[in-house]
Amino acid sequence: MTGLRVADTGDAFVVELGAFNGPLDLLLSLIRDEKIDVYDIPMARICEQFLARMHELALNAAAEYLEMAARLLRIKTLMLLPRHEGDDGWEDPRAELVRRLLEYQQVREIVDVLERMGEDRRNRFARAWFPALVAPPQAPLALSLVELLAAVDRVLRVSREPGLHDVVPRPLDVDGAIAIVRAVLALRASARWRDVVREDAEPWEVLSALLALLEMARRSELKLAQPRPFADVEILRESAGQAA
Amino acid sequence: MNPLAKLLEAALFASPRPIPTSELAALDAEASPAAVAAALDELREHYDVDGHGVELVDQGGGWQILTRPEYTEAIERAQVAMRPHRPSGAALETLAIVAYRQPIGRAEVSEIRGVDVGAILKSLLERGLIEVVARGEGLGRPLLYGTTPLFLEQFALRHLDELPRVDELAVALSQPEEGSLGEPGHPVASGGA
Amino acid sequence: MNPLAKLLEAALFASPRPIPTSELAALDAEASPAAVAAALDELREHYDVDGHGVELVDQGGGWQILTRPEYTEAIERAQVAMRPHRPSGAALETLAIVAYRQPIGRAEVSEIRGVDVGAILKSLLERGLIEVVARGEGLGRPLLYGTTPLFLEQFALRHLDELPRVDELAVALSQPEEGSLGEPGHPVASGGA
Repeated sequence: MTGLRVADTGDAFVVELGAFNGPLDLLLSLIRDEKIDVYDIPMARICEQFLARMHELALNAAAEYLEMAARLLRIKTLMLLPRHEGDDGWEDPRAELVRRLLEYQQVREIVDVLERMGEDRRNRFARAWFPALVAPPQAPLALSLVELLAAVDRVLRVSREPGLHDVVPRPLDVDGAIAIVRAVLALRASARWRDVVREDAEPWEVLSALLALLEMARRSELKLAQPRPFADVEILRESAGQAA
Repeated sequence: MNPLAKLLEAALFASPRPIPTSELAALDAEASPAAVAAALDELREHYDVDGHGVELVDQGGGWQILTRPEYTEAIERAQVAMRPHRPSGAALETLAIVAYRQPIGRAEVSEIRGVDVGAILKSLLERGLIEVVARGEGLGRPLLYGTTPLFLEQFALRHLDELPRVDELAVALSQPEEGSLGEPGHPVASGGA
Repeated sequence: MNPLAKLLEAALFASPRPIPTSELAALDAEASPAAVAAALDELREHYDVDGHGVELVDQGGGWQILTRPEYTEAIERAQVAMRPHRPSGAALETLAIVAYRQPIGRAEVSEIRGVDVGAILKSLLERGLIEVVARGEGLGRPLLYGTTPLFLEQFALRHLDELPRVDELAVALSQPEEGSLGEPGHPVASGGA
């Protein structure tokens, strides 16, 4: 295999992160290794190589690589379709792939520049000490009411969608729910969900009750138990002495 | 300056805290304690004799380079004199949401803007334009923000009621944009927070 | 050194970030732009000729005092200060695309890189290297990103213009208007389309 860094866990994704930045990166490295002309990619060979490397690097589960593999196979199939001599209308099925590869190659070139410049900068330290007396200067803000109102207008236009301005969410009433649970447990040592939440409870009431139970369990005021999977949860009164 | 003095200068500059003499010696394994002391003397003298804006001081458990006290005031004053900087659209939108929906928490503002506003709220707090006015109900009791008197002052508002109501916005916005900066009768911000 | 140079030195020492010339000028209301430029020259020359461990550089949108590279290793070895981590290849690719195509949305960046960049954009946002500069047209009004002044600073750039132009890159595109990255973009001043 190649000199890739493989994590102890054998996690496929870790391998991928250490080796390639994505399917285009893998494809580009294949093209370079095989000394292939980007403008005339032999699709059958590159497909085979791509799938082999994917398998070798355990990338079979990564959606982005799978998508690229499917794309390559499709182009390969299109290349096999018969075309007539002198057919002007024929468009090379590889054209889009070539464009993307070249564009990606540009990105890699810029990355080289950024890497060099970033390295230069990382070789120098800026001032790290902040004397307590002197705050670094900060320019005041130029504020205008018209601009503020324009911002309000922008916000309104952007967020007019699903009722952000019409719906006032009902706040949860955890304290209220806690009072209900306490009242129930004052009467009996154990209770069920239905004893503390009404049949026709609204979502905010259900959520309040749930948070109340969790909060009270945290404070060791009660214990939550489930005798077996999918059984009703039992709410048990915790005697004061048992509190953790 | 001799090479050791230059190295010490670079290290003192880069350090977030004062450096004791013993740690300074670790920068150059070859240097004797006497050489380190001599280099520190050279550096201190250089700053003093050559007339620098900074000086070398031995306090807080070690050596540090500090700006000279006589420049503190000018640096602080510069903050006020600086050309005002136009807030970003993101900052204005966040401020607008807080102004119209106060008291409001970070989660709600983030939801309306579709992006986390934690950093922007922090900078508005630092600018003194918003403040924590309450804590919300429910899980974690989130901090709720509202605008400050400085907000009113900087937008030349007497009261929040003077902000146009949402249904009057179109009218308010149709006013000429030119008036936004520096003209009488129009809100102008100046001076640091 | 002349008094203005000393004042500028003190201010530059006090700031961990680059300070633009305009803000330096605000330190002394009497000083002409020419005087400020001359003082900066004097300071830079002083550090170079006198042999200091630090130097004055003009990058990242302003002036900044930085340690000279030859001292980095010793400073790091003595654990006086730590160098920041080298960004990952994925982060650099994403930054490169945002720098050249700004304002640009997540979908477009993902398309060019061939992988989803949601998590990386988030981490670049958190590190202050990119910011939301506008919202796009169309469905959901996607957030559009651009680079920040901190990006310039961390890559030792004065302006985005200092990045190579696309026609200077080795890879030529057959249809430049269609597929190319375009020139390094200029940061968009404020949000709101």
